[in-house]
Amino acid sequence: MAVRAQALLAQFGKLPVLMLIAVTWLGFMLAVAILADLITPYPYTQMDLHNRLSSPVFMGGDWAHPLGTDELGRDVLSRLIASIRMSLLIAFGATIIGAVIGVTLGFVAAHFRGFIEQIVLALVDFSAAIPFLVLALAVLAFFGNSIVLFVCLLGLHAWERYARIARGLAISGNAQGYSAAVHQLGASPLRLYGRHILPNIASTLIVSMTLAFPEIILLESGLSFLGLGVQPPNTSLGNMVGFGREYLSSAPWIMLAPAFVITITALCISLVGDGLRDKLDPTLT
Amino acid sequence: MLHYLGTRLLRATVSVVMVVTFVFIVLRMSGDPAVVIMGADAPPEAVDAFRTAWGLDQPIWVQYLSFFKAIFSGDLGQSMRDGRDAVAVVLERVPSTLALTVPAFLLNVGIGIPAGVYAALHRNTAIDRFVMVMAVTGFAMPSFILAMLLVLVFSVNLGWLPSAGQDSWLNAILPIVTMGFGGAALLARFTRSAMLEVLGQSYIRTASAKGLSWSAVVWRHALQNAAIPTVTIIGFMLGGLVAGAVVVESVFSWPGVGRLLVVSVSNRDLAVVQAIVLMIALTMVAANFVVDILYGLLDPKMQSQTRAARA
Amino acid sequence: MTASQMPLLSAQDLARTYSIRRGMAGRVTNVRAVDGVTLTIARGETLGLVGESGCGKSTTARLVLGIERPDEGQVRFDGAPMPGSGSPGWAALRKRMQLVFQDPLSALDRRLPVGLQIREPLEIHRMGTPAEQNARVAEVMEEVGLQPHHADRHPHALSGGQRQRAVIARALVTQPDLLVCDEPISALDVSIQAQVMNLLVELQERLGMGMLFVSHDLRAVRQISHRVAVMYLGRIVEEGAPDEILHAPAHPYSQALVSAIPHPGKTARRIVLQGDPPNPADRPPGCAFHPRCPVTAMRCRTETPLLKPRPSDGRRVACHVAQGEVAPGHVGQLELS
Amino acid sequence: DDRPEVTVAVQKVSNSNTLEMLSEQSNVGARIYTSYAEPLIGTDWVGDMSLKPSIATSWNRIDDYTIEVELRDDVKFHNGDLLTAEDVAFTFGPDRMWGGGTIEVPEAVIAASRRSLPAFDRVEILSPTKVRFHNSIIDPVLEGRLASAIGMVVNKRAFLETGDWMTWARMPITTGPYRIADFQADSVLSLEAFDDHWDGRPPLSKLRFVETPETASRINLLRSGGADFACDIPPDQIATVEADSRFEVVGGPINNSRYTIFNKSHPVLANPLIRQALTHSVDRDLIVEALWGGRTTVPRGLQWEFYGDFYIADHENPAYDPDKARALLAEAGYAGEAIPYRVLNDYYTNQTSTAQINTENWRAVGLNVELQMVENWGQISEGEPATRGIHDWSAAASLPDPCVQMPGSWGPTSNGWRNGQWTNEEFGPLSNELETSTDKARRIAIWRRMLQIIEIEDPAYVVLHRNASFTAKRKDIQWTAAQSFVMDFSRHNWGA
Amino acid sequence: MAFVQIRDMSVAFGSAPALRGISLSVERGEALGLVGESGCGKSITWLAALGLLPRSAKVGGSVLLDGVELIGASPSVLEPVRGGRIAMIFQDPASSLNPVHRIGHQIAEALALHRGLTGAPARAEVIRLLDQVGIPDAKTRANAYPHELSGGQNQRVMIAMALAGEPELLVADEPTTALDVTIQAQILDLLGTIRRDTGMGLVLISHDLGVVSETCSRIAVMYAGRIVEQAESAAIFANPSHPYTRGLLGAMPPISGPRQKLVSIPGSVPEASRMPQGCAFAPRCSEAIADCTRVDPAAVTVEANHLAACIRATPAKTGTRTPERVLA
Ligand SMILES: Nc1ncnc2c1ncn2[C@@H]1O[C@H](COP(=O)(O)OP(=O)(O)OP(=O)(O)O)[C@@H](O)[C@H]1O
Ligand SMILES: Nc1ncnc2c1ncn2[C@@H]1O[C@H](COP(=O)(O)OP(=O)(O)OP(=O)(O)O)[C@@H](O)[C@H]1O
Ligand SMILES: [Mg+2]
Ligand SMILES: [Mg+2]
Repeated sequence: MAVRAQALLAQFGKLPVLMLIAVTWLGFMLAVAILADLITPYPYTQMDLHNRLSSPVFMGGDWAHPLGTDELGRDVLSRLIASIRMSLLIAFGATIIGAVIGVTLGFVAAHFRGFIEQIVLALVDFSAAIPFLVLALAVLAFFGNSIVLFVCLLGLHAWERYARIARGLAISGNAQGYSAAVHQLGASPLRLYGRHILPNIASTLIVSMTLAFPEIILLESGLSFLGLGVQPPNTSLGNMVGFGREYLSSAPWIMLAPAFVITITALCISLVGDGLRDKLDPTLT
Repeated sequence: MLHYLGTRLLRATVSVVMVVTFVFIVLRMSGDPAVVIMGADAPPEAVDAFRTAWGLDQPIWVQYLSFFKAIFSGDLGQSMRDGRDAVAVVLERVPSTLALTVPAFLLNVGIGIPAGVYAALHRNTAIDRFVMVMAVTGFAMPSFILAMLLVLVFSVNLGWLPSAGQDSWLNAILPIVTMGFGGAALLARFTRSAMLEVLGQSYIRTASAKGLSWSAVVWRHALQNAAIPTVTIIGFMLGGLVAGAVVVESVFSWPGVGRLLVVSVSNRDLAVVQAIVLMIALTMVAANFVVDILYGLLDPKMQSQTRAARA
Repeated sequence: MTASQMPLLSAQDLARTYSIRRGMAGRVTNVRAVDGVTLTIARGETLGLVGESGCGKSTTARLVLGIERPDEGQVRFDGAPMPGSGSPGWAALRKRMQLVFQDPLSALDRRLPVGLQIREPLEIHRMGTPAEQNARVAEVMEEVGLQPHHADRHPHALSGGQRQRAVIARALVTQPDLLVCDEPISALDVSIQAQVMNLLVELQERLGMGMLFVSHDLRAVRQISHRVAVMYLGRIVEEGAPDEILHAPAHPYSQALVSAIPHPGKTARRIVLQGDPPNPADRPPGCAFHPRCPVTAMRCRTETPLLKPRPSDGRRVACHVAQGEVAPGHVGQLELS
Repeated sequence: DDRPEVTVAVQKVSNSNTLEMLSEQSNVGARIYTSYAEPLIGTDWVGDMSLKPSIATSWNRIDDYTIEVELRDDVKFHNGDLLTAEDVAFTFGPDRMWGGGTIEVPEAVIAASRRSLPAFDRVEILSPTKVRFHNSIIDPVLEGRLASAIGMVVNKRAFLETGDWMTWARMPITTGPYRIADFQADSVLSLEAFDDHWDGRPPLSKLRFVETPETASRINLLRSGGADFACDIPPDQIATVEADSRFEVVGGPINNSRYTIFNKSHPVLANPLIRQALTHSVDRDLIVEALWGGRTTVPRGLQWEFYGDFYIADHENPAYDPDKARALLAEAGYAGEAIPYRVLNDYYTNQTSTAQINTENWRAVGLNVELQMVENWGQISEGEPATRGIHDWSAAASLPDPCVQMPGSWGPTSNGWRNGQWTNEEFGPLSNELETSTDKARRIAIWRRMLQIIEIEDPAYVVLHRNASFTAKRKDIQWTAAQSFVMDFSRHNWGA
Repeated sequence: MAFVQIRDMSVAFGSAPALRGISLSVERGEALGLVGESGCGKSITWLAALGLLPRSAKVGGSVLLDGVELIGASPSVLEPVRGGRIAMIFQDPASSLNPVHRIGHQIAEALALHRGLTGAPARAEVIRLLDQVGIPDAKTRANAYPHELSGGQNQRVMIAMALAGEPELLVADEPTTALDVTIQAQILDLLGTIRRDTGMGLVLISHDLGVVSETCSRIAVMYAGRIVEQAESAAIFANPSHPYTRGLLGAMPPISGPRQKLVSIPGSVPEASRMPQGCAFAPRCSEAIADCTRVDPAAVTVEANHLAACIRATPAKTGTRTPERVLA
């Protein structure tokens, strides 16, 4: 393990500058998410109604609220920190849930082919044809305002893409020598898919996961726009942007800070994704 | 061919049935349409009358069955809001949605693909970086923010374009640009990587070795191959054309299908929602078909796929 | 035959037909990849199987291993019929019969260190404690001439010969009774080919397994096998001792094959076969070789010759001409042009 | 035609997709209908909201049950027909309102009619310009009901020719100063000047209501010259709009109050002490100051000054007193049980913010109120009564008497009473008496007691503030906002 | 002067040298064999000569075609050469043909470029070429896509494509590895015939000495980016002077005689980025002496027209001057 860590560290040193910046930013975001409670200057729901919409420091505000306050006098920095945590949770959670479900079903389809494959494909079509609005509504309506379910829902949104990828890659993986070899060793499908095919298609999956990540953050903000996203008193990047949009001209800082974080994070993730594709392939290192 | 079409059709039917069922359940189980449409203050008698009128007082499965029976006889029912035929309500909106989505789609393709190809051909140059940064930004920016920024600049400050409404073709420009930008960004990204993939293939080298000029190599040998994966993405986009405009239609108060979906969903106007969803599902099916045909045209392997998988 | 002389593996009249659908149009064609193959392998014996690409060698190998079920015929391993693919009995048999693949790079999972892959059969068949497994892996790696530090390498970090050694080690780790090598050297470099052939010969002598060695390289087959069978379009057309076949091939196809062996300083003209390689989906009637055969006679076009000992010297060959049943004709080439 | 064309950006043109006020009983409908339709009796919207002659030149009580109405003889419908008593009778007849006529009326319309005219009996035609309205019980405010939106007079001939209620409802033929030129559901309502209007040529050649759901979009539309008015401006945006000297924001408090209501069926809320604690931890002044910029007021309970003699001037809202709230909770033995609070996403202006402020205040005194965002009214009333806790509501009064608003919302015949939202043994009989008694002094006393019960002793709700409606407009237009959602574009309210 | 003259050509990918100074010449009409283990740089040599390497490759040295420099030449110089004067058959036919174009079209492209043929004449020529390389039913097969043909057929399509430009030199990069022996025989036969008929030069790249010996009059043996031995075919087999050449010959199983353990070359080719000091073959060489790991041996003339780059190779006693084809 220590060797691994060292190797990772060594790799880190070799990254191109752009990747280095991207990885650092993501690490920073992760740290913010983990340490949110420690570094937040105020509780994110704490209101100071006498001090609404005060400007951030760079627009002439004071250091009490470096990023200003929102329409309820809540500290934007504190909310940003809480939002980063929430959005990362949602995006990570949803991406992983979508990937797990999609990959599993994709493998099932690739393994059984025939009827079961058609069923999975029908589910894929189904999932692609359901307007996301309706799906979001479903969860909100049936399960209420629960973050866990919300994450599951967003996970459901993208599963079909992974299913498609996993199915395609598993079918071609199955046609490859290593899979035939492992099969004839008497290995169970579980071993075949879990131990061999999955790692072999992981880089493609990870790249598409890095694409899904910003997409989910955006999706969530789109839902917030429609009032179906993360619900008050909770907050998220999308939610801040969604609720802050009315203040775009009067108090742009409410919206611009989270929008900036979303954009930069998405940029970094896709940079890292592109880099990962190469790094993950042992034949290329 | 028949077998293929048959499976295809059967699968499409199964998915459509699932979609319709799902929508039915969701809309029926999340808020009583009677209360939603009649409002909170409506007297119980009025609400009950509404329920009876729309058959909402029957057991849910009876409603479901009769709904299905109606669908198969081609009747999607009436809008609970104003009693009009659901299909008519939806069709009335289709032109304005298409007026946005089709040009936006063309913009996606017209900008995204050339940008991606160009970036791939100039890999690791400043141009490539610029295109990719634009692409990711376009991809990562919530469309309503882009929309509002465009309005602030071009309508409010410069006064060049109207900010909302549907009075003339000028009104369509900003929404189209908004929708076109994100899609173009996505396509550019995918096209670039597809193109890079192709440019690394041996047959590109073969084409050069034949004595073809570089531009001929790109045009005649690289593009068609790179188009194959790109078409998949375009297929996804085609499928999402109709429903994808919800946010933009809201910001620009453009009365398209997306807005109608939002309004109908929040009114629990089942028939209209179902009509829209069916339309989306059918678009998906059609888009898949188009993609398959395109695949066939682009990739001869698809025309005669011999899956002699050598295990 | 006493019990110990009973062949390790016997296959009787194996046949396998694949249906392939061509395109969306869905026209189904049947490909008879293997068409009545009978062979036996004794313990400690190596049978070489040669023939050109697509003639059904790999299919035969799969049938023999029970990875696929024959449509006709039967495979008996150690006297018992082969259980159905995927059944527990079949899975248990895997440790007794192993396969070495043509292309070692693709037969190995490129994301796992080879040590783990060599160990995998032991894990699958739950053979021994982890410690014992480690010991066995080390042992077998040494046997095939890999060094302990190779265990941590990924396949791409090994040379071609080392990779094929790893594949062989994986096959040997369960101490199988039967080793099927499907073109184990044709993807390798000349100098590495020699390494692998040496290794196979040595291991087979030492461990006394039965071995089926599939190749299209007669030179290599001669180097390794005790007995050689020549296949053409799903059938065995000739069978005999390697040197017999190499120096006095009886079947016209074998003759062409032998003559095509490139040889430094060779002077003899090779027999260049005319026409396309055969298409199993469109098998000619009679002797499948007749359209390309330089000595086709009328009878060859209608009647399929059987594999039987030749009256003159007892060589088993399936050819009307070689059997002396008809006189060699010379029409084959004319007809083609 | 050198009269201006005016565009109004509204959040919603019509909820129901109809222009018939029997099916569009909403604030949204109130904004548009006065431009194309008229009830018999008008209202001085931009003035003191008093009733004024319109199609009816005069109206007199013949007895407790009967009103005689004198009609103008020069009123023309948009299709050119002259208005007669026939049309008035038809307007209040079965074909349009009650069902059982030649045309099928949606059940919801019938129910709405019954609710709006609870004891309506019939219209008697005395002459082409004179009718009598007969009521089956004493109704002190029947004139007011005739002046309400549902009383918009419709053209009998056109209605019967249309033949279908819903089709009619999308394109009614009425008498207002503007004629419906085009109506596209969820999108735009275009009106054009009806120059034959009895009150003279209207001031605008065209009047368009454009649906612009996004607040920012409405403001941008105004700023970019795409609209002359932008409705439903949240208080926070007033400064933004007025930053540009070409625009101003008009309007203010209207006769509609926001309040938050408690469900007595909820096990925790069954205890009046806890509800009292809730009422004492709501900081109205702060809300008005912070969210409304002081542009609205806190009413004295659920009553309005224009109630006149019925206005209980010394009625006090429960004071904001966290300590008292804590004491009440301690007394009630409250141990932090969760109380659900279902909130719609800004159905009311500032609703979400207000709910968050209140929740924080409640939390501060130890009340564990769980904010649950829901999406529609159906979801608010969903589930067993015991699972519902708190939700938001608003109340409006259009008549200078509490006998409609309070009993209708909280009396024994109200929905809430019937489904166990709130009942009170003493309140029930008082409410009935308020509705039917003719003894004014007695009724005032009853009213005072009722307020005491429902707001202080056994609180059913806590009043937050008066609603306010703000409309952004071009400064160069002389136009006055009404104290209601109604927008008056008649020639009396337009100067250049 | 030789038709193609390669002088001291080197290629490096990043910091890893793939070719370390190669000098080679091909006369008009000559058949030269290029043998060596996988990865020793056989293909790279000719890709570099035609400017077909990716931009990341650093190419040094010079390649003269009839006295015209090709390295670093502009596209206008290179394009007519590629496929027109020097054609190449690539190693892996399946991936070297464009999967989305019909093979007839791909061949016709070369015809249009180098012989100005279009339309019906081009089509007739395509069919003639396909016929020539032994594809039966060429008329219909011209409309096939690469995936509809077998590996052997694709290989022959590649050959037809290369022949389409009527090149003066054909570089055939392992044209037969994908094929089985009988088809391999057909192809070698065909190449020989064309060479005789048209006087085309041939460079046959392979790692199989047997294959090369039957076709070529002269053979160059490569190892790790260098040419280690070069001589007439017969001389190579009769008198292999480099231990690597001897290793290659020894690794070939005998076709007759007693069967014995094959003499394989131990170890593997050094990685380009970790080239050993001195002779690159020294670590694997059974005859290595101490000096081998210090001195990178220069080529010596063993006998007339026979050069070997081995420290132990003894120069011919006759003091012939170093021939024109100098080894680096
Ligand atoms: N799973 C399959 N489905 C359809 N056809 C198959 C399948 N497997 C093999 N075939 C066909 O059967 C024939 C024999 O194939 P097989 O792989 O046994 O040949 P082979 O002699 O091993 O050839 P090679 O030397 O190329 O490996 C071929 O024509 C092949 O196309
Ligand atoms: N594009 C490239 N980038 C980096 N290294 C390369 C590239 N192409 C070739 N090489 C390296 O250059 C060396 C020589 O390659 P080349 O293709 O010439 O070998 P070869 O002798 O033709 O081998 P084979 O017999 O396998 O075809 C190899 O080590 C190879 O890995
Ligand atoms: Mg095979
Ligand atoms: Mg090569």
